[in-house]
Amino acid sequence: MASETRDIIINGLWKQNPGVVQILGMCPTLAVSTSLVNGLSLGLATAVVMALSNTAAALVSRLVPPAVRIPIYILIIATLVTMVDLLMHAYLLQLYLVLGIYIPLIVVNCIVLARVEAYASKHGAFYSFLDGLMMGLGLSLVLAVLGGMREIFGKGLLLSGIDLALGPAANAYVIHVLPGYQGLLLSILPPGAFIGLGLLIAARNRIEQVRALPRRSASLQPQQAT
Amino acid sequence: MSGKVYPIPGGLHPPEHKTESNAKAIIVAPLSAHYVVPLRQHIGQPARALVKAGDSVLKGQMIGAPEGRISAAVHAPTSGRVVAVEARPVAHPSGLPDQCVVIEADGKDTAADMQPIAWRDLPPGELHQRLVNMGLAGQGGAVFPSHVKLATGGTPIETLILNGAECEPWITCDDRLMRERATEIMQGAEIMRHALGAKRILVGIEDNKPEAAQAMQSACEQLKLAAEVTAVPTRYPSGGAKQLTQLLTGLETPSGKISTDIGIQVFNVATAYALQRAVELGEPMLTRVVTITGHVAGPCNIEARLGTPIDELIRLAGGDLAETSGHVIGGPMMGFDLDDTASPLVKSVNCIIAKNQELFPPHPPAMPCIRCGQCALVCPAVLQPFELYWHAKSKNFAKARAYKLFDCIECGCCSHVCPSHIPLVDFYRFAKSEIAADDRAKLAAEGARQRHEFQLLRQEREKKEKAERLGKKASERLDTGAVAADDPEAERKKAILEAAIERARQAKEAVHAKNTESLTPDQQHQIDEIEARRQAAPQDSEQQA
Amino acid sequence: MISAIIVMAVIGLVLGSVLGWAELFYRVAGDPLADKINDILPQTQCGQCGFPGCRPYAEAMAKGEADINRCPPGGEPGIQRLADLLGVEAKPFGEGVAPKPKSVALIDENTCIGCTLCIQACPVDAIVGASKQLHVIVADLCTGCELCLAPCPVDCIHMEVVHETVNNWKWRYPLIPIHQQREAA
Amino acid sequence: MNEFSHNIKLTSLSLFGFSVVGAVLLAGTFQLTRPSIEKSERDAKIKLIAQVLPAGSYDSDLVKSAHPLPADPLLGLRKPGEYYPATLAGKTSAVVLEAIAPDGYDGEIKLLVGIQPDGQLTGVRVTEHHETPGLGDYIDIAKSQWIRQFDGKSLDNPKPDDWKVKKDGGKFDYMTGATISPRAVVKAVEHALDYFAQHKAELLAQEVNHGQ
Amino acid sequence: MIGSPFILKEHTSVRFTMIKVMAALVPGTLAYAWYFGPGIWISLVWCSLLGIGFEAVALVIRGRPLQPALTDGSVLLTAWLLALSIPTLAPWWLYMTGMFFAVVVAKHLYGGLGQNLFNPAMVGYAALIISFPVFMTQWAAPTTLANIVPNLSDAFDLVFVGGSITPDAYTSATVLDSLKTATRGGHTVLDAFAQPIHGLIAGKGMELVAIMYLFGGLFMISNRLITWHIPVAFLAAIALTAGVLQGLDPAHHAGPLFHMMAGGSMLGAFFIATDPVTACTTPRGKLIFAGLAGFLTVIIRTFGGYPDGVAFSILILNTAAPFIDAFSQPRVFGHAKGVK
Repeated sequence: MASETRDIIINGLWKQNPGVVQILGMCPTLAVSTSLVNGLSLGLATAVVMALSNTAAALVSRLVPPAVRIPIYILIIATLVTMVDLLMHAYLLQLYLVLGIYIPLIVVNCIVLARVEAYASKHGAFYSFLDGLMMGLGLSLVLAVLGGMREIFGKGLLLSGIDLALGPAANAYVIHVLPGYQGLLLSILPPGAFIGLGLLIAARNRIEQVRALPRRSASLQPQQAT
Repeated sequence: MSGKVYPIPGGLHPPEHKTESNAKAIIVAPLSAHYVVPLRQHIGQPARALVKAGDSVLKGQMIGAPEGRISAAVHAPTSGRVVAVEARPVAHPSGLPDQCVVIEADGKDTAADMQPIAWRDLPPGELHQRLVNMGLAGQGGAVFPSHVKLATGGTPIETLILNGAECEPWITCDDRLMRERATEIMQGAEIMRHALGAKRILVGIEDNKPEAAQAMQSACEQLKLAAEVTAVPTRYPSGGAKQLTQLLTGLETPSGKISTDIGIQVFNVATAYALQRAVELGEPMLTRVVTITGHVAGPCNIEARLGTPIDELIRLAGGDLAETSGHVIGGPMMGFDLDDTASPLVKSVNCIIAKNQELFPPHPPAMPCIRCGQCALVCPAVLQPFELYWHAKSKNFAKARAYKLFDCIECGCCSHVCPSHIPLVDFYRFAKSEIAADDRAKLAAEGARQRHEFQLLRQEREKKEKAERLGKKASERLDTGAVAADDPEAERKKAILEAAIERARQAKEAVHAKNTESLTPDQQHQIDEIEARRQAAPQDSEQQA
Repeated sequence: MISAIIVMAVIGLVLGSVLGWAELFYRVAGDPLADKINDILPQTQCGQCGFPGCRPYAEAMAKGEADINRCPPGGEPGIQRLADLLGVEAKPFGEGVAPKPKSVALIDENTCIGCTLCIQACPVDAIVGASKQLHVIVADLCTGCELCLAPCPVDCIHMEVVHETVNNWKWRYPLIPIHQQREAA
Repeated sequence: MNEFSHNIKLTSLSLFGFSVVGAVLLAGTFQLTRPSIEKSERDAKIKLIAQVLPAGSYDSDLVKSAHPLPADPLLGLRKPGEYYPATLAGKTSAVVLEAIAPDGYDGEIKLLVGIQPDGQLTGVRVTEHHETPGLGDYIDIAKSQWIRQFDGKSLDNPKPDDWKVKKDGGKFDYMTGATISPRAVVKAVEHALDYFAQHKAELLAQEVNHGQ
Repeated sequence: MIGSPFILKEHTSVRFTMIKVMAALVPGTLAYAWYFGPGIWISLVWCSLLGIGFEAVALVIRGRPLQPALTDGSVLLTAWLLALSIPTLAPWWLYMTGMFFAVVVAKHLYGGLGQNLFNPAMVGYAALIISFPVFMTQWAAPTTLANIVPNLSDAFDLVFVGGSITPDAYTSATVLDSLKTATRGGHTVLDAFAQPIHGLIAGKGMELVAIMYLFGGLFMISNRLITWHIPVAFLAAIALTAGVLQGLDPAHHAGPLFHMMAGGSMLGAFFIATDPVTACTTPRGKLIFAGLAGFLTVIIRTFGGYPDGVAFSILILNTAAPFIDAFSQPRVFGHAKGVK
């Protein structure tokens, strides 16, 4: 019981992280992660959709005939995403304008359907909910870190745009990491997203490599590097 | 005298190093004390040994018979006694030993009966049958059995090409042979032309061998042969069969095919010479001319008997000079390192080069490939060598094959010019042999799968048949009202089996204790017993299918 | 609002019936994946994977019921190929399972009693012989599965590692000294 | 055939069911959020327009009092746009015009220009542009304060000859290496002022909605 | 143990190749120093030092031996090309950022020499022009036009300390810049060409530097360092595209000769597009690669957001190079025509 829960959490956040391991849902990951606030907002919106769609799919999986499995899952996801879209439009307009098309695009984010199809259709409602949430949070984590990185290098700021989510008063939270910094514009522009994501993936692989090192050397002779 | 020369792609011109050895006449090697004759001196199946240790043989006697379609015979180079038939070091890139017939010469050099072949009386297409046991194999390097090449197999041969290009640096054996024995070569060519029914003969000789070309030209005139001697540009690898074919005829040999498919047959000049001797004198292939050069005291060409140990040949060339760092078999572009100079001379060896640091500097360390494309410029097969390297290095063999790895002739041009000093050809050889091994494994697996599936099918059928039979028996028994008892037949079989097992166990212990060659009476008794049992027991055919 | 709901409902109804029809109409028989997997397996039929032969193991993998690291004769390259085909990550062999050098079985002529048990055990019909006659293993056909070892009542069969000869010699991967390799082998 | 019809019934009904449920849910959410969406959209537009007006200089509903503005080359408008009169205590305090600078480095630059009845600028903002990031985009208030130098300017201040960037001999600042974008904006603002001067009467005569 | 061939061509090595390419850059660099002041030497030396430093650091981090990689000359060539592609007299950290992107990001993150997908110098250039467009448009003016010609010590001051001279005194826009400014501002090509920065064909001084690059390129072709395919196709495509545009609207588009001589055309044609690691390698592939790059160069110059398009077009085509290569494989010996 507990180990199942732990596995789901570890999978979502690290082992099977959608952003840097499965490399799914690249479109929003690259387009929206211009700042921590943007990245995190879209990530959380996705997480909400994933948690709910996973739960819904798990609940109805027995009612669904196999031939229309995918259409019905898409229908569930689309309904949830449109609801999130309408709610954000109503109550978080500024953020909604910044994230723009990427909110409705959550429908076609493969990670959402992938989890519904691969996990929720075969597991119970609670675990499916947890899986969706954790996968979504894993994506949010990547989006947040990537957004933060790009923001720091690009503008020398952190948490810029937080007023979009929390109102003008929150402007006080904006952190000036490097005062007088020129700003590496490349980082904010699309190439920066690719380079940043590449670095994140590389960093994660490196960590895994280092962690696996003592185990490997014990059982396997290291291959000659060529 | 020169015919038209067509352009070919790629190629290069490394330092020639021909003058070291091409000035002196061919030396005939004296009789050696012993000879080591490998049974595999050609492409295809190795020959099957016809002699065993202790046999005496005569010069020219066949000691290995061709096995299968593509194979060649081997013959005793002199008269003497067979000392052994065993694995000995041979000149092979692997450095692995191979089966050889070792002959101790008796010094008499008594020849076996040798009968010339009346080739003019034989219709074309029949001569090759008379040559099957002559041991002829191409002397250019590929050592393909010549009698197979002389059997046209239905494809009409328009053109016969004699390959005297000798494009590799250092090698001069063909040059000397052409200068000294042009008449015999051209006679051989005429025999070939007759056997193949070819219409014309083209002789391709690189233009750095004018004397040889002159000699060949005079021989043609003397013999009144309609042959065209053409000087081709000195540009490696003009001596490649496909390259020479294109140089002389402008025709490209299709990939995966041989020149025969476009009506052309190519033979090395030395092969024509050996054929002439086989046909006119009845002498099977016993000798060849080999260049001994490089870091030796007296570089020269030696006509030596096959099976002569290489160190003996080196001695004849004055011996290795100080600081010799090894020997190359073949030319510097396509040859290989010789592991053991005790290895014998074989049909494929046209050159032995003694290396030193100055002539053959050590290979510089390889740098990363920068895709400069120098290799592609010199590739005679118009390949993209760096792509092949990339895929071979990463063991992506399917891709390597898709980039036409098997059109590579391993001429070494790419490695020669590579600014990064990458041993490109080594990577291709590696990939090729991995792919070949993989293909073999696939074939074996497919065979195993089919046999297994057939076995399953058979078992299924047998089970069904048995069930039917039992059903029938049971109904019969019911009919007679007999009660089914333990099968006495099965009991009897079991008892016999157990007895046999016990006897075998004892036999095994005995075998393990003593040498199997000399059997003790006890063992003999056991074996007799088994044999007797085998004789006595009725054939139980039901167990086998 | 109502119109939107009606439109959605009609679309659902139409698409649902089309898909329901298509599902039956385009139904595919058999499992092409199992065939592809079976092509990769070395066909030794040795049963070391725990399945009675290569085909059953391939079918189990196709269904996702068996792991890809259970075929020692296929070696690490075999695992890699399976991983590539199935789109999963390659994993090393488990504890105690390791590929052995390629071997063939050899029957000791002095001990064989001609019981035919090995002939029946051989999954690829590589053993010839008749009852009470000496049996011979055709080395070219032998897959080295070792299934004939156990049934032999007199232990007359042993495995012989296939050594490198001029015939089956392969060029080594460059940059690794060839001589060193040879000594190690 | 029976198998077919059964399967078709099953799949179509289930997809039908899910469609209906989904559609109902969405319809509900839509109804629920509609007022909020409309309100926040309007708030946002007001906020945008209000940028060019000093705080407290108006008390009217800017969005509701929008009026059509005909296409006019002086404003750079190729399609009709809108303008927004603002009033303070019933008196017109300013007019906000939509204008376009057609000759930006990379296409049109859309502007809002706020003008007091006396022809003095209350403010200018760029609402949309495609200028090179880091080079021409300092005309955007989000990137720099450059656009604020228009505050308080009018056709006579500076003199018509000085309605140029400093590089061309005028009075307006620019950044080295990027003169096209500010040049375009300066010209567009000047033209907008011209337009206001020519159509002052009609622009100020419009009725204003006081429903704030 | 390495098999045949046992003899290698003499005087061939990666280092020798790189040195010859750098030798081919010498005339262009000398002309540059002559027309634009000695500042180029400062950026050359500074970029080289940075390049070696970054290369060494990257090698250490990657756990690779320093030796063959550090002295193969490739990083110096990258440094040289980058120094020639970006304005001289820019602040020191600008070069540093550029060299960081060139050596660390474009080269070593991809696996070092021979593995990089993108031309390192152009990645450095692109990163700079995207991030710091203001600095990247302040080119040193030709000495004949500048109010002040900074000497070597002034230049050192400007680069490393900041200096007290305002940029306007010694910089000017390039001809491509002034052309773009003019045509975007509604003026004609002739207005742009009336500017003092415009010489006979293209930029004053710069046109002669371009001719020197051309000579260097011809030296490389005659030395078989590069084949003719890429430079010819690149320049021909530039000429053709510019010619078509000029034919359509002569008032707002400069002609073929101008585009061939202006900006980075010549440097790109002979030294950058020809980088064998990142370019196409098959003969047909080279023509397609360079042709498309030349076409894109003029398109970006005319319609894009940045004055010059050489770097971007080559970088874009770098991504397509493996693909172009894959379908432009030459006919292998013995394979029928039209069969892949």
